[in-house]
Amino acid sequence: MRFKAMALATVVAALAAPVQAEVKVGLITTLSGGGAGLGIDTRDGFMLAIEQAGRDDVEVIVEDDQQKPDVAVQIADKMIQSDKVDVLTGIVWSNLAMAVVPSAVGQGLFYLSTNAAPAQLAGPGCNPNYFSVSYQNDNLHEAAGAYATSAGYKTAFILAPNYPAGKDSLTGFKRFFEGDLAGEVYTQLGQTDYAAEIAQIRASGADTVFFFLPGGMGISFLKQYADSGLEIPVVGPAFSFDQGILQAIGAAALGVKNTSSWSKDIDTPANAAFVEAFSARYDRLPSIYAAQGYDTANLLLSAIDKADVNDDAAFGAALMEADFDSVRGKFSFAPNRHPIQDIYVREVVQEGDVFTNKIVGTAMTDRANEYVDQCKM
Amino acid sequence: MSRERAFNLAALALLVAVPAWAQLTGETFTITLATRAVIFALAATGLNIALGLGGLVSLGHAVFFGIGGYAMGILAFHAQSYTPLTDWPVTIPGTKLMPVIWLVAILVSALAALLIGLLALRTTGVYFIMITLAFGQMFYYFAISWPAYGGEDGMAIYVRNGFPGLNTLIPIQFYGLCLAWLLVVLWFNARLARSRFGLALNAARQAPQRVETVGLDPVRLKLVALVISGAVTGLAGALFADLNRFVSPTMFSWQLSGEIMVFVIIGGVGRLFGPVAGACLFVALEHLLGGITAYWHVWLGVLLLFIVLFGRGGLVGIFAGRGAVHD
Amino acid sequence: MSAILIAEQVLNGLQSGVMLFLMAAGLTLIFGVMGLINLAHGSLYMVGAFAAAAVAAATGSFLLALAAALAAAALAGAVVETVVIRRLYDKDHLDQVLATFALILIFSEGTRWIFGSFPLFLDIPPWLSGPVELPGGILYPAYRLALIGVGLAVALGLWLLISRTRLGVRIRAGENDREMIAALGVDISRLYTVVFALGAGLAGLAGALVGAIQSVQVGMGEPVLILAFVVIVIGGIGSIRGALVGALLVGLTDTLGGIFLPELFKLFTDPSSATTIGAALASMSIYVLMAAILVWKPTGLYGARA
Amino acid sequence: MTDPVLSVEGLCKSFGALRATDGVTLDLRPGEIHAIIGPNGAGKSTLIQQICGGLSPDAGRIRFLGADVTALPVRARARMGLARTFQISSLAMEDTVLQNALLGALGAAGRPWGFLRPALRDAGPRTLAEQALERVGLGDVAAVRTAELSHGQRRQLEVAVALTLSPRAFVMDEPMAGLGSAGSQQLTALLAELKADAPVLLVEHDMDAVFALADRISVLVYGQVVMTGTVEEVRADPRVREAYLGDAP
Repeated sequence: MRFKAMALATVVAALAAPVQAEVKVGLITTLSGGGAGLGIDTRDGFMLAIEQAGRDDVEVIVEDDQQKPDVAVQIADKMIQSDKVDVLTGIVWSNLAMAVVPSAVGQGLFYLSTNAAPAQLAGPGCNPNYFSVSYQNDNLHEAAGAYATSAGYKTAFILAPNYPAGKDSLTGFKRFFEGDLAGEVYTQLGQTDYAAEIAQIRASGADTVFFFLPGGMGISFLKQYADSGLEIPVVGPAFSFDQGILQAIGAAALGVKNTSSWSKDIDTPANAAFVEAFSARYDRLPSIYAAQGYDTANLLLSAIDKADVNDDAAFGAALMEADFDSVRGKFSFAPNRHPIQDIYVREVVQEGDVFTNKIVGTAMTDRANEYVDQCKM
Repeated sequence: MSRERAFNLAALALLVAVPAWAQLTGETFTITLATRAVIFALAATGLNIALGLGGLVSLGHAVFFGIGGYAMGILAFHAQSYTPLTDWPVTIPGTKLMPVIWLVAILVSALAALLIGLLALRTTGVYFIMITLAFGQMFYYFAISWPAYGGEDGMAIYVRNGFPGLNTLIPIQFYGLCLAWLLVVLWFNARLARSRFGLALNAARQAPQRVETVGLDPVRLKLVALVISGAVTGLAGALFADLNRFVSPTMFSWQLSGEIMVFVIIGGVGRLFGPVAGACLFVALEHLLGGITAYWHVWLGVLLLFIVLFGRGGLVGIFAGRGAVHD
Repeated sequence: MSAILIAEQVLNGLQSGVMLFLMAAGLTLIFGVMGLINLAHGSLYMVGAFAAAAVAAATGSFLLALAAALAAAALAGAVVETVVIRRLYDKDHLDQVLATFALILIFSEGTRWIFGSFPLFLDIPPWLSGPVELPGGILYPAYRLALIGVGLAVALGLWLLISRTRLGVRIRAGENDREMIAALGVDISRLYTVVFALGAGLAGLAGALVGAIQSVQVGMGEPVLILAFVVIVIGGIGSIRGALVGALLVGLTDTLGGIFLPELFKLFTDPSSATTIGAALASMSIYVLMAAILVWKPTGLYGARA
Repeated sequence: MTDPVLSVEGLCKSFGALRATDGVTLDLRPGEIHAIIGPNGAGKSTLIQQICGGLSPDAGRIRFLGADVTALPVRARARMGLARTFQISSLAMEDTVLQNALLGALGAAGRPWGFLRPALRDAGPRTLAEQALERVGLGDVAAVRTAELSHGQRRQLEVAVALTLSPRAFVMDEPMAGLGSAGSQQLTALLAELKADAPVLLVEHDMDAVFALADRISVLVYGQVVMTGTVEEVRADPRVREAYLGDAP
């Protein structure tokens, strides 16, 4: 599948870019299987920005990784060896990113992450050619911990799937939660029934429940939690409250607090324009993945205007400037090339027939990440 | 059977010619694809020993593939982080040497096959299918939730492991290694099928009662077949991990077990070159159809149905006709 | 750990067990009568859940949605049986595995083609939402109690169907001797279609019932399918009674293992690694159970033949 | 009188309420053909299964070559020289006739663990297999696939496989079943020669063959041996006529 940004090269772009080398971008993301919704949003957000820019010096090649690490590696090999791309982007999942990123940046390519940003790549494994435009994986969990503390909760019951991202999430929460833990549970990855955990929560006497259960796991948990009659307030990262899956949870999610680096009601002109353009173009509301894809494309375009992609140092410096209008408002890079940004607290609300999120506060301001000092570039 | 031999020779010629052409024209990615196909062919050839000769319908061969992969991953991980595997009773360091990794992959997957076989071969038929499937899931969940080696995230190995005298980072050289292994195993497989063991195993598949009444133990024959089969598939797993420079629990997934079986069936069960033809066709389809539609699995499913329902003998059968499997 | 918590967890294990039974019963029936191993059974589970979600969205009625799930899955089963499955009865298990694996590919990607990649919404009806108080002060969701009830009712219904009706007589005859039922003048191919559709309908019903408290998405059937395999291997392939016992064993082991293993390890090591190790072992517990039962009885608890 | 090669004492086997074998006692002496006859459902197949080790009896003992083999598995009895042929041919149909015979020779040699050398190049077993095929008259079709053999030829191959085991006793389960009269005459001649190699326990429906071959006959009815005797004794016995030939006046 190939999209070529059609439209005319604008005069502005032509003036701003003294070096007009064609830039090839490889977008690897999940377009089939259970996780396809996330990848489709990433792609659509990214392509929206490219289309809006309307330039013909950027070619984007899109391929489906089927959410399988070995397929992602194979596609990356193809894009590098056969298509000769300059920049890779688009991977949703941390385990796929870990399979592709180290080897790609090792071969001198740029990788811009639209979502996954595991700790390994922020700390000792950081690289001048690797930029996370989304967040550092721990950020939203840390924000949930900070929020739970500021909301005055004293004891928390926390749960996540038993895999590395799940453990990172609980670690992130605990880093900023100052109360006590009433329970800490690792569930099976892909688990669909949470009756046992809910019973433990009921027996634990906690003030609040923090959970990180992405995708279908979160849908199942929230539906079952709502039905259990438990009134303990729940908080989680944005992944389980994404636009794509909120409709599948329905009223069970109403009122739940979640932390996010983006929300469709962030009050900036850039965000309003993005939400409107995305809704008009694709006939649905954008998700955080779409927003991050959109920002990534705009960051890339801003750097292309300033430097030659073949000049690693100059192009890296141009990216570091983050000279683009982020839909998240404030946006800059920490030294380890991960964002410094605000993390918001949102609440799930109903607008007409549609379930969506509304910002109710800011959990962390200008948060960078825990690994800056471990990164030696 | 000369037509089958002609087919085999043609397949061999392609395995040499296509990457050579790709090398000359600079189509490096075609070599990577061919390497993938050859490794899958090796894994499927392993399964074909159990399935084609022994009649063991194992839906858990990804276990061995994954074990081979993790043998590579764990050894290379310790080598690249300069930590020993264990300090007690003696210090065992990691390694980045392919021959050592291969040996470990073969031995460990053979051991796993022995243990699984001891349990699973207590049963036959449909029980055997389901038990191997369940063992696969058991390893899969273990790999996901055991934290020491990356869990669900898997492990990235930054530089491909080395082989004395070669630069394995150059695609065509690594391809050569994989092809050499495939040829060695195919040769072994051809000999095995005609050996005393092959004869007895073949009979154990067709008439287990008969084997027993001549004083042989069909279960023991099948156990040995499963061990050999698992070892070959484990070797393929180690090579696959080196191709991707990455291992993860998906190498244990039951879909992969299904796919390995698909290679064998599309190509032709019990045919020497069946798994090779099947794996090559699968990789080609994945590449070509995957480029046309994101829903290519539907068409793969339809193709598979047609082969099962109407094309007994798979690709090799279609080209070379039915005819004796052994001659 | 309080007695109430333990009682609640036992109920949870029971509930997941009876839902597994709905899946396993169809699988084991189809194997018993036709000798067919059907990997695509999980796809029929998914079909039921999607049909229920679609009908619930259109009509707002949960009961209609359940009926639709049953009907859609049974219909899909009947169609698949007529077009594909009946060509597989004479073939060996290998061909059956491959063909039904192909069906999974077609069903999964086909469903995604039709319904898109996002999970669908399906909720429990208002009249079953919320918890009820049981004797002893246990608060337990009404819907889950209803699931236990439905599962047991289906088990009873199946038993009556097989022991008391003409269809049941034919099914039993089919399990014992295929030539005999042909001699009795029963239209075998129709019997097979009916049995397959019955199994498919049960899977679809399970998909819809469980879908209401879980996520309705592509690929939801395969994890359940593998659990159902474990169930019928434990119970003995072809035995409905075995399926029931096996399903309850697996449901209870899975639920209680996940709770008690981490607690057990907390006696030996620090809480954080105890939860990790406990969870890792809990995810393997049902397979260990299966292996143990097979060492003891290679054809399962109630299995007569391999 | 010499010791029997094979003896069965008080053998019992029930399936639920059905007593398939009910206290059977019989023996097989060197150099004889001992036939077991009886109506359908008399328990002949169950008896054979127990003698060869496929089923374990509820009570009773089986002795072979002086040793108690009641608890031994099929293959252990086979290795001792108990050679069995099946009622329904049980051969590797995709393999050649020679390969099938060779399987027996390999079993007799005890070790099938050769992985690289072609089995056909093992001179010892191959000679043994070829001799056995010659003896049953299948020397010409050694290279033919077993599936292509006629029914009668498959019967002969069953015997050939048994011969490669250097048997100390044959147990034959209805070798004549499904054969035409020409076929049975040919096989009858072959069996008559075989008892020079080792005694034969013969379960057979074909009465012409039984009366032509047997030195002794045991009559099995409802799991019990009604009588054992020579051909003449059996022919003359009214109980046999009643039980077995049924409608006789």
